[in-house]
Amino acid sequence: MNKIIEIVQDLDTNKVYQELSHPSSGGICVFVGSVREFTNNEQVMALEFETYETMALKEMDKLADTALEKWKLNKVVIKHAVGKKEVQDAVVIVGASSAHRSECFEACRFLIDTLKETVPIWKKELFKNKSVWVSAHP
Amino acid sequence: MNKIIEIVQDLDTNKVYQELSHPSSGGICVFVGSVREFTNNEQVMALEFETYETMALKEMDKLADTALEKWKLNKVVIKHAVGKKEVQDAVVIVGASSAHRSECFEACRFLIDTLKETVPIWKKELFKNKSVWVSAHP
Amino acid sequence: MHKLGQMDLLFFGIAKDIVGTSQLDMFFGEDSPNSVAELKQALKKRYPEFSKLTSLAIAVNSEYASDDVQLKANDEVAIIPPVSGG
Amino acid sequence: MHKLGQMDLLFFGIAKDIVGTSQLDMFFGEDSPNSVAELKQALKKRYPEFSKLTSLAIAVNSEYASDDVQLKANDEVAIIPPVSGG
Repeated sequence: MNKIIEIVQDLDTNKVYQELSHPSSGGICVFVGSVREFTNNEQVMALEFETYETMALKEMDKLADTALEKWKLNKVVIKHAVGKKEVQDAVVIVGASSAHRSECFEACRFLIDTLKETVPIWKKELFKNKSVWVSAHP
Repeated sequence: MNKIIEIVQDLDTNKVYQELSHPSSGGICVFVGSVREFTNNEQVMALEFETYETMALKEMDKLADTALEKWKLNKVVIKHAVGKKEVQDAVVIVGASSAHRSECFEACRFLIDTLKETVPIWKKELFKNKSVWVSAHP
Repeated sequence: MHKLGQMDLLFFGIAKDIVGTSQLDMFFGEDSPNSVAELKQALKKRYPEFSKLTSLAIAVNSEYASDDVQLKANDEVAIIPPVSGG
Repeated sequence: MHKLGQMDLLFFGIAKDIVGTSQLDMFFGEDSPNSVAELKQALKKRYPEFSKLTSLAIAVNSEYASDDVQLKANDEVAIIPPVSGG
């Protein structure tokens, strides 16, 4: 299988290298998104992720297929966490492996940029005295 | 310490996420270079890496400093393996973490591109009936 | 099966907060929306908060649906406020 | 300390294969090179294989040295053929 698509409670960043490794790949590029402590100088206590899972998995699968069509890739990984995540926790992992490094870098960047635009996952920032659904309002 | 520079016998890809994780980082980008089975349709048995270690560590350190000056990064990792490496083995790991994803992607690409140009490490491709120092001849 | 003028809807993220539940069998009566465009209009009329969002999308059977898509009985219809994964 | 006209050199990668060793106390006699440029010339004269390489660099005390750098006794001088890490 050349793509691994998952929505899980907790992400295991250790597995991703083995999952992307391939005898025809000389390059592996991985992006991990994690919880930052401050947003606009306000301290974030935690993030809460919610998803429309059946649709999100479909959109992630389409995203992997698009990357596999656009670039010559041997493996693609797209994983997202759900539930409450604390500072430094991993919330998303995307990665690709290819014969040469340009392809995996470009594909990896495309995967995270497009995931943020199309996959039905919602993030709520929990501050000390309020909580905000990210991007909901202009 | 915001940079980790190492030349080692065997690379441990599992540690790199923890090493790059930082409370102010929302993005971590990692590139792993690994041994490919075929070069120009010829089967590679193994790669053999040799280094001028004192100088290589100095050059890797300069490279990390240049990236830390060019982009707003919280952590930088540059590691290279030496000795004999087989198909799918990791030979190099570079990575960076930053508040936003653009910086870590650009820095990660810069690290691997520049490492390949400046760091005194030499790679010999071992084929069935011959061996070749990569890039030695035009 | 749905009764006439009635529609089962799924809500996520801030949309869930606006209507106060993640699933709602909404009664529209004679104004029952036939298309995605009509559904958006009906929602904004009933819950003005939807008009304040950065964007509002509708998924039919877990696929993004454009305004002209017609809604059929038994479609799974979901209200998709601005996504913010990653 | 080095004797007059003698120079201790480190060789790596294909440079090591060309001279047959990783370290060599090379005797140049009266032609002893004073600068990086002269050292490159002397090496290419003695080992024509060096002229066939994609590039040839010299490191003095583990730093890349440009052609005009003067060589001093006790400098650590290394012959750097085209690098190919990663």
